[in-house]
Amino acid sequence: MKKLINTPESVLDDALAGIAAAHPELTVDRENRVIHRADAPRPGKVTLISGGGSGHEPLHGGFVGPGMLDAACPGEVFTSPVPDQLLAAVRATDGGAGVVFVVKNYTGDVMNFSLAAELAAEEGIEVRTVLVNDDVAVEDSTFTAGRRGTGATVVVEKVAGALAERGAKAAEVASVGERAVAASRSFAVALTAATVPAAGRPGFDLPEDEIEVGVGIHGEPGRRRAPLRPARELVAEVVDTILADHTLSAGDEVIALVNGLGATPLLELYIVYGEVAARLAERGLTIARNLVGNYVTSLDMAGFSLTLTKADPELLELWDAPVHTAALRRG
Amino acid sequence: MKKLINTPESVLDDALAGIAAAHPELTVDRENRVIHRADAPRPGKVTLISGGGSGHEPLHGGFVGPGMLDAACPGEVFTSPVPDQLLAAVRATDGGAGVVFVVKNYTGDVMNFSLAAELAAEEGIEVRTVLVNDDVAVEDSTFTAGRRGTGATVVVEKVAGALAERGAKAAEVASVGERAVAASRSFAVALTAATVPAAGRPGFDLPEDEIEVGVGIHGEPGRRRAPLRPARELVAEVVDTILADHTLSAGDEVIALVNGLGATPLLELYIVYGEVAARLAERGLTIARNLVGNYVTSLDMAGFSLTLTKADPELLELWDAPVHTAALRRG
Amino acid sequence: MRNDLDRELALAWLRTAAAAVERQHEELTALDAAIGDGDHGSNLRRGFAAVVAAVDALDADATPGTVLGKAGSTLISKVGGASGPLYGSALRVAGAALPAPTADLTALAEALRAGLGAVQKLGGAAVGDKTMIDAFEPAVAALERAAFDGFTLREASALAAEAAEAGARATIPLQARKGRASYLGPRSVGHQDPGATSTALLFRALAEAVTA
Amino acid sequence: MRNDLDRELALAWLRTAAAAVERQHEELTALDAAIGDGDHGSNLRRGFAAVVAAVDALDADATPGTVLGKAGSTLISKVGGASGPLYGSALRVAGAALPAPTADLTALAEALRAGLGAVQKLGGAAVGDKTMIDAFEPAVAALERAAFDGFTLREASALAAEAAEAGARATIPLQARKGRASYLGPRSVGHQDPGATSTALLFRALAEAVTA
Ligand SMILES: Nc1ncnc2c1ncn2[C@@H]1O[C@H](COP(=O)(O)OP(=O)(O)O)[C@@H](O)[C@H]1O
Ligand SMILES: Nc1ncnc2c1ncn2[C@@H]1O[C@H](COP(=O)(O)OP(=O)(O)O)[C@@H](O)[C@H]1O
Ligand SMILES: [Mg+2]
Ligand SMILES: [Mg+2]
Ligand SMILES: [Mg+2]
Ligand SMILES: [Mg+2]
Repeated sequence: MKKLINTPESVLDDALAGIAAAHPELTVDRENRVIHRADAPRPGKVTLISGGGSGHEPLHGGFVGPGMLDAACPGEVFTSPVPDQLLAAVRATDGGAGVVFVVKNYTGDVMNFSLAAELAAEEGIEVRTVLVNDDVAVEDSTFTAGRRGTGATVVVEKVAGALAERGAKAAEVASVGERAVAASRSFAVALTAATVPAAGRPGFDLPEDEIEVGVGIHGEPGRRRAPLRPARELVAEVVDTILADHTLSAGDEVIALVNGLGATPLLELYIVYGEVAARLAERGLTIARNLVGNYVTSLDMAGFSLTLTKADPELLELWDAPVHTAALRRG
Repeated sequence: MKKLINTPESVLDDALAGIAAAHPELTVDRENRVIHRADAPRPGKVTLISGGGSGHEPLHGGFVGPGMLDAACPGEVFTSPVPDQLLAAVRATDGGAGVVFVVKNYTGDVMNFSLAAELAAEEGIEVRTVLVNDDVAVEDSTFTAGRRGTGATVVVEKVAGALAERGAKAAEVASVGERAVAASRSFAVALTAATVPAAGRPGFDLPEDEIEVGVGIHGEPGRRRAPLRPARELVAEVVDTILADHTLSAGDEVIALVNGLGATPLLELYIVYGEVAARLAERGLTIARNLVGNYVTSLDMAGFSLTLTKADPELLELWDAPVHTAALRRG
Repeated sequence: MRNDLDRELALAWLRTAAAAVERQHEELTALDAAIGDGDHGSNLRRGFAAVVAAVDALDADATPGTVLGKAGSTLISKVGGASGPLYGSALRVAGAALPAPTADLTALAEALRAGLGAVQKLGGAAVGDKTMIDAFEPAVAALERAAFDGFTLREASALAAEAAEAGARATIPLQARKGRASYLGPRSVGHQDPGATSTALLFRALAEAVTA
Repeated sequence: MRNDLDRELALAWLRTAAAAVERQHEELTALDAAIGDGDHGSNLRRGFAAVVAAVDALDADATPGTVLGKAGSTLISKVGGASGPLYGSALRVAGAALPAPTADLTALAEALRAGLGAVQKLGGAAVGDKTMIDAFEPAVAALERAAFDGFTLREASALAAEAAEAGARATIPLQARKGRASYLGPRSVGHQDPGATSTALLFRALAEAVTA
């Protein structure tokens, strides 16, 4: 295992030290492992909090700031945060207008966030939860833990964060988040496996000419193994898989996120984006907004995910709203 | 070789197609391979143009926009752009106030940019050149092609771009760029080699427990091979190597860039940044501004570079000035 | 050798478990890397290290229930992931069912049945879903049977450990329906569930602590 | 077989060179990967493919100088990197020195000496710096000697190719002082310079074109 770390055990603490040093505009509570806006709590503003295992940077800490999250709780690598941590984030940022959790749909995340919501309720703080489950690689049935939350998390945090910034009520913030979830689908392809520092070796072995199709963001193998193909063909499969599960028809507009999984150069992501744009154009779909880059990563996994969110005027307006975070800035 | 590409030959054209699709705010001349501001030429504004081999994204195309570059010319992977291409960029963006080239110091880049400057001169357009040579891994002597241009390029393009945006004269723009070069030193460490698409295999073999110290950004091996060590020790060596060559003394302020070489997760870059901040604090140096992320990459190389620019009020003010590009936005 | 669960045995159980996790965390992580996300061993290692520190700090007059409850809340606040809340709730609920200074086999079996119920309520999994339940359920059933048949705690805990180990092995041919392994669909078949494996380890630790 | 350089021979030289580059680009790239950036083969491949297309489009009354000049400007505008301007300028300057419809060996040697001068002026390298100069210089010197000694173009070009090949091989023990390989310091020793290798290939292509 080759990583720029001190020890596998100290990865999160050392990274938090770096985040604290790099971002004086944020407050990093290293004891409780909470990254929050330095100006929190903001009285009267709905508080938007997310969190999840580390290893997906810039998610979620990179999206803390005006116009997006109030706080992020990073867990250990690929491990959801603990309830105490989430409760500390609630306490540090609650402005009395209610709290909305953005939770990626994984058993561990769901349980820890819901335990935290119970603890907050005991303190008289009402918490709403937006569950993100956009990954079409997983069948959404009683035979699974349900669809995973992946790239759409960025969209949800952006639009809900923009609405919260404007002083909307907690129910409205949660509801626009849910709308973004319902409008979003994602699918990912991995060229290499990720190596969890504590595990010390790649999560799976992949021959030089094979890829994993339908992977998540936790280094798990995908639905199936397939031969490596030219970007155009890979993208065609990814786009078609998403569209088969999406309520999009010719003439619709989408927000498209071409997301690198951690070890894929931007040069390749742009190649992928070009193919995505071409394929969607063939289907009569217009990309109204886009992001190309590393936003929801999986440690050192090479590959990409595509997220398509069906756009409407409200979502686009919230998407365009000003945001000032480490990983996303505009306005 | 595992890459998200169509063919090794079409990498640049396919990426340009993606950049064009992703960034409607830019004009991408795919024929001439020039990325320039859509509002070019801007009469009376000094034109700042850079370029270099592809494979270093977001450099340079990601830095085209208000407050930074007017145009970027991407060459083939790791191959400097050709004079015709640079001349096309000059023609597309020249606003009559003079042109400044930002050139990374490599034999090929220097020759191609200087041929282009000659061609521009034949058309009556005066071109000044800022040569970036910040990499202390290379001895600056007659026994080498001189120090390579690496991470400092971002600093130079930022401050020179800010000054040009304000309507400064070409000589002033070039001069602040040169000042930024003189104030900057960089050093890089690679954990893995880069694979040039056309070559199809990594530029060098590196055992699981070894790294290359003092690498450039073109996949070449470094000055020496060394055992992999904890981030803290690696950073200590990198910082000390830079400081040994820098005119910094306790109490000075720096701009620090912790730059990923392409395949290194942000989580690790933050760990590195934390160690850099600690080491510099020990030396009595203050980091006034920082960047942590992938800015000057080397395809799929894992590793990082550190750039330290000695700050002064003018450089900091230009650094903070508004910029609106794909890879750097503020204000 | 004791025939009741008292504070000392509860402490010994947790310490034995922590030592076993420390020894076998790499194996647990490897199982999780195959069909999950490769952190189960490090999750439990971090959790049980914290558990040992937490229960060591308890008063000398703590009941076994307090000890297990403290272990449960420590796991909840230190582990994260799926296993943290699940094991944490199991121990918390089990602990709450053991208020007396000592508990006999029947009381222990009942408390662990309640703990199992907490896992089922929180995670919604049933036997056969390829989770820790597949080891937990047969282990508790074995304790209950042994209590009914009048076995000693020593015999009962050995039977429970065997039942848990058999249950863990029996997850190999199953296709996962809960947790991360369910994402793999048919590809989850052929691997032993990490949580079921750690559950077996925890029941083996109980048997060892009883014997020691 | 010709004893003068005319348009046909100039075209044949470039086509032979392009075919050789096409055959050996992987080898050139591998040499460049060892001490440079792994693109020399693809640079020349892209360049010579464009050269063949460009010179094929020239008028039938083009002089050999026009052909070589066109090849040079094409390399400059298509290759990039160090080798593009260097080979491009060499051919442009050599071409400019060959205005007549045919050139004898002496004129050819003079023209290539001028081309070599352009490379030296642009790149500032001298013999022994481990660059293309190390093959180029001995090849031109061999042509000059052969012209002085009254050799045929066939003999002369064969001697030049051998001299270039020997020069390329002689770069192996050298430490680079110019170009990317210089960044490696002592680690550049033990590798053959890619540019010197391609220069040898170009002189071998001339010898083959003359013989064909
Ligand atoms: N819904 C569930 N009910 C019971 N046990 C579960 C459930 N989901 C997961 N598990 C157990 O948790 C184990 C994984 O734990 P761990 O790796 O620590 O957490 P995570 O899956 O969050 O990474 C699985 O092997 C399985 O036994
Ligand atoms: N200053 C120089 N003078 C002469 N030849 C040079 C010089 N610098 C580099 N070269 C030649 O160029 C070759 C490399 O060409 P190429 O790989 O195409 O360009 P780049 O180095 O820009 O990637 C070297 O092997 C060397 O022979
Ligand atoms: Mg986990
Ligand atoms: Mg090159
Ligand atoms: Mg796990
Ligand atoms: Mg090269």
